[in-house]
Amino acid sequence: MPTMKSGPVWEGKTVYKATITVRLKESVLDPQGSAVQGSLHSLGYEEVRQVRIGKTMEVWLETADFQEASDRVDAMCRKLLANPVIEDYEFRLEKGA
Amino acid sequence: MPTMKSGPVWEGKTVYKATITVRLKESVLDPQGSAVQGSLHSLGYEEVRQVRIGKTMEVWLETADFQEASDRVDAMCRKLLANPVIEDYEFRLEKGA
Amino acid sequence: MRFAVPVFPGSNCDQDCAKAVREVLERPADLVWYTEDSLDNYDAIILPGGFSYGDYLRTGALARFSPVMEAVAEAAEKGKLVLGICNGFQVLLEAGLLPGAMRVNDHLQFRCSIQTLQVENNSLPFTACYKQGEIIRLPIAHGEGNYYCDDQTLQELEDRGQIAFRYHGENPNGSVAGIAGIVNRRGNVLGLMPHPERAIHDWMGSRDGARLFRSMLQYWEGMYGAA
Amino acid sequence: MQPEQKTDSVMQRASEKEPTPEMIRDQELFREVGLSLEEFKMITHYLGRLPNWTELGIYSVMWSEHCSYKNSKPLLKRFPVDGPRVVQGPGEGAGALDIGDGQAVVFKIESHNHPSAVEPFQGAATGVGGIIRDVFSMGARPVALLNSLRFGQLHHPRVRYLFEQAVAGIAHYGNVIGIPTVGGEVEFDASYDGNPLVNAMCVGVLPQEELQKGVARGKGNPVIYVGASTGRDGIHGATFASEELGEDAEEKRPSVQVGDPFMEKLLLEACMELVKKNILIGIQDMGAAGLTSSSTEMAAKGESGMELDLDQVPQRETGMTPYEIMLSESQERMLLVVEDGREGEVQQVLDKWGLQSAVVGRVTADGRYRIRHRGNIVADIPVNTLVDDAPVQYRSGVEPAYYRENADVQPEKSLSQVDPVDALKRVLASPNVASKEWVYRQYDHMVRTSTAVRPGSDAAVVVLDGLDKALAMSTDGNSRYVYLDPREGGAVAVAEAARNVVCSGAQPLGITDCLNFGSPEKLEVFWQLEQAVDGMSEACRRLETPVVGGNVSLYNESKGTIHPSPIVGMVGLVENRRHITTQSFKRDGDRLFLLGETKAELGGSELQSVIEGKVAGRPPRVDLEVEAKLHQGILAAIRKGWVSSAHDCSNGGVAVTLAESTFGEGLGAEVDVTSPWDPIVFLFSESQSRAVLSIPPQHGDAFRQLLEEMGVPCAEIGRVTGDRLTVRVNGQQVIDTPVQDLRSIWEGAIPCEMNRSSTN
Ligand SMILES: Nc1ncnc2c1ncn2[C@@H]1O[C@H](COP(=O)(O)OP(=O)(O)O)[C@@H](O)[C@H]1O
Ligand SMILES: [Mg+2]
Repeated sequence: MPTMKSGPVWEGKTVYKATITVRLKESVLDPQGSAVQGSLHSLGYEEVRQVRIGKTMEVWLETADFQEASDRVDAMCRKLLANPVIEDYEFRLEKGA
Repeated sequence: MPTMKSGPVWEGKTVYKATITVRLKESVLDPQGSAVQGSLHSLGYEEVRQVRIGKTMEVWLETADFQEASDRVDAMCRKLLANPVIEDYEFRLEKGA
Repeated sequence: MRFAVPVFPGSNCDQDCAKAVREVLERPADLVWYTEDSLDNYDAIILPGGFSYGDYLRTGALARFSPVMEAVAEAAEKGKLVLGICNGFQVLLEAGLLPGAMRVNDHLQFRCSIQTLQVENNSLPFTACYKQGEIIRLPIAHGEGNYYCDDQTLQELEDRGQIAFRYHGENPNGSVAGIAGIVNRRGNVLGLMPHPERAIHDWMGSRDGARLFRSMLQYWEGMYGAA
Repeated sequence: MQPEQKTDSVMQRASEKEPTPEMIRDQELFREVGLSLEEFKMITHYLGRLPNWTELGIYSVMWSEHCSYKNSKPLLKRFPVDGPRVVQGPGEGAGALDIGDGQAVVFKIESHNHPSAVEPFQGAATGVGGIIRDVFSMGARPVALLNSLRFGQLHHPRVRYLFEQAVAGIAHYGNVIGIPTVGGEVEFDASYDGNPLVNAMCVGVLPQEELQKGVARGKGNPVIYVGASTGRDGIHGATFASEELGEDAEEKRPSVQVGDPFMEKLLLEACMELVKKNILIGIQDMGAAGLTSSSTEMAAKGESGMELDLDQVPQRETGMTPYEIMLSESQERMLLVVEDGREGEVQQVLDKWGLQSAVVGRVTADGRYRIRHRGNIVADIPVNTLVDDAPVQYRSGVEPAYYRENADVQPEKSLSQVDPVDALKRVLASPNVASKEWVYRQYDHMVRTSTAVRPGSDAAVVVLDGLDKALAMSTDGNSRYVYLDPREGGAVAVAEAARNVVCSGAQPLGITDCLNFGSPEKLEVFWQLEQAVDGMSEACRRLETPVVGGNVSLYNESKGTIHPSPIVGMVGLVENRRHITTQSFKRDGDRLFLLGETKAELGGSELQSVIEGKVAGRPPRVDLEVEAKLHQGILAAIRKGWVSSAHDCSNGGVAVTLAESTFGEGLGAEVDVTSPWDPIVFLFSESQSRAVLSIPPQHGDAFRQLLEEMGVPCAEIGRVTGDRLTVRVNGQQVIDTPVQDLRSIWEGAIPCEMNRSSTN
């Protein structure tokens, strides 16, 4: 991992990896999804019924414990990583690089 | 990766949902990730060590069985949904809307 | 009347906006670096187009946390005129100074062209020099101008006359109700995707944008006299 | 220091994985990096010992065609490079021409063909990023971008994917950085099916005293690295660009770089500030061959040496070897040399823009290029052997058989029976002729609010702040003509570019060129290259447009050889904004004049291609004397204020010229001519040195008199009127069609093709 600081434990901190998924709310029309669906159809994938496109973000962070990591990631999502007007988010947290 | 074997098909088709994650290959520069990391730092999230941003796509499709769904999704990824030059993909397949 | 044009890393229409103010209104316009935290010396603010922070994550999402954005919010609060053009509009949405959010164009491509618009409300500080319902031509240049808001918000925008401009004829990005520009409830903050600063001389292909700036000046002079 | 001592101190291997110098020699590993045995021997001779792996890598990129022009150098010498306006000729990042008022225009074109074939979006985007750096590293503010593209046939889904993605990549980079993409050209032909061409051009402006150079001077001065950190991306890109696209092109994919236009915007603004502060001794971008070529070229130009410490180089991946650091082509990086002690001032500017930087070395006086890594010297090379003493290949070409065979082909005969209306519709629907709006509507062509003529007319025009002047610019090249007769085709490329600029109201000033050809090791290809360069040189001499810079892209081969494709990027000066002219008809009642002489020339024409599906015969010839007179005549009339519209005749001949002139405003025309030729030949011949001008009725007579006095054939052929295009030839009505019908065909052709799916 390019910019990451060395080992998993450092001054009592642990590296966690959060995998965040940000999706458009269901009520919001997804232009990218519709376009991709159109392309899939014209490529012969007519069995495709719907496509929705979202973002996945992997954030590595170094915190004291799991709870802190979880709180911080949640705050990042609320503040910056998702736009509550049109998006929902969820994340998964795991220990280690 | 899907492992379920397909059973005999007696009737119509089933809807499967594929959740595809497309990520930049590790060696490929992710300027977006770096910019977001910078912003997180300046927002006070200094514990963030690295950010990588990818796409998640949900594709609903109607096929005869699990195996067919899996093959078709894999082909879609190779042909259209992921760019094999700079991206890797993986997907999860589940039954039902 | 003194204009501030905040510059974020990645802004690229900042000079164009300042130039338009100088050429159309012959009023001073200063470029203000995004780290500034006061805009007290200015009467109006233009958030310029471009790709602040590379448009990474979401358009306008990273710029909204700049120190200068607090000053912009303060200025809006005080009733000063705030105009967000293109990326500036996107920043205003992310900052919550205008309702709604921006999505990628429905055809997924960047689109640059001169578009016809209809003036939906000419009683705003930004539109007084247009006729109600007038059809004007302004350039657009964006990949994410597909404005979204929920039905209730849309109803409110319609009811309160907050829709300033709508695309006329072709909708170039799929925006809800053909919206090209909206104001806040108070009417002193306008965000629009088209670029009025790119339409101030005939050689540019249109000069319909000039009157937007003139409207701002006229409004201000109406409030404070021709100083 | 004694040379012998130094040899001892150079580390033989930087990592266990690297081959030893002996292995390189014994197993001929130099071939893997594109060096021949002969070249390897030269290296050994220059070093006085065997090179290690890092040194070998450095030589291999510096001696690649891309950096050293080993195959094309002798030919490039034939170009005229001087002229009264030349401020900077070939040899720097970009050329510069005097435009008066103490200002210069700085411009250059460059290819990014191979990267775009592998990853079209990023390949094209980084091509744009690279050419922009070339221009602002000269100290110039970039004001416009253009491009020249070649793709295969759009009925292939893969070709559509390449086209769509390359255009999106070009758009992305230019749009984000905020430089308008104002022009360009696109051609489609089967010969590019597996090997598209993506050439990007950037035009900048600067006060002449601010012109920068890529030099390293002054012993002890710091060498500063600015911008993105170095990763493993793009390693060996320069070598990759100098090879054929073989079956293994896919495996070379790791060498794809990703562009970050946001970073480059910061770099651009920071460099502009540094230039204004006048603290730079030298500045050069890290383009092809990255740190290696920028640093060695700076040292060679400054007649200095350089010592670099790779541990100081910002890196975004761990465990990079010296070889990898030196050869990485990570984007958005610059190298600066400043006076010792002024690092702080530089730092301040870079900090403001949030750019990372590092002092990575010092200028030395001993002519050595020395690299340290983890305390060891890993390379120690005489600088000049990398740059000035790079080997040169002298070849002479062989005339290909197809050229002789084509002498007998007479397309004028076989095509004469085609129905003119049907032919016009098919030509307008050909993607070569059809509207390129699908492309340029994706480019922000208005940012900077200086674009007076947007894409869609003969040349783009960009006004200059605070001056009454403007710059006209165009990229041109007709690859079919060059294939049929490279000498004529080369000359036509220059003539057509100049004609486009002239029709916009500008005096042509000079060119930059990109020579896109197949493998020079094929002597027929070398012949094409040689002939094309001669044709271009001749035209540049006669039209007084020196070549101030350019780029060579050889080995464009995949399944076969591409059509030889020299591209000309022309810049012209509009003296007064009132002279700016566009191609669309403006007023009902204006009189129409056809300037120049129409001959029966359908070899390599669009008509031949759409009707017969072939490229055969001899292409149109260009008489440069006649061409020059035409330019003078058109400019004289424009300057008198007599010209409503001017549009040159190129692909598709007079028929297309007329049709395109009606599309802008939807104003039709009635044309009635007498011609010695069949209507189809008159309409679709692609004879050179012609243009159609519309003139307000009151100026018509004076216009004709002026042109005749100036020796330009000038026939009044009709007038602008109504909303139909009507053409009579020798009394026979051959076209009578609503403008709207023609326009929908022309506008719809490419979008319609592109609505079909594409796959990567
Ligand atoms: N086809 C050409 N015509 C004229 N000059 C050329 C041509 N190809 C290269 N040159 C000149 O040779 C010099 C070296 O070019 P190049 O290595 O491409 O520059 P860079 O280092 O910026 O990539 C440049 O000044 C360039 O203008
Ligand atoms: Mg032309």
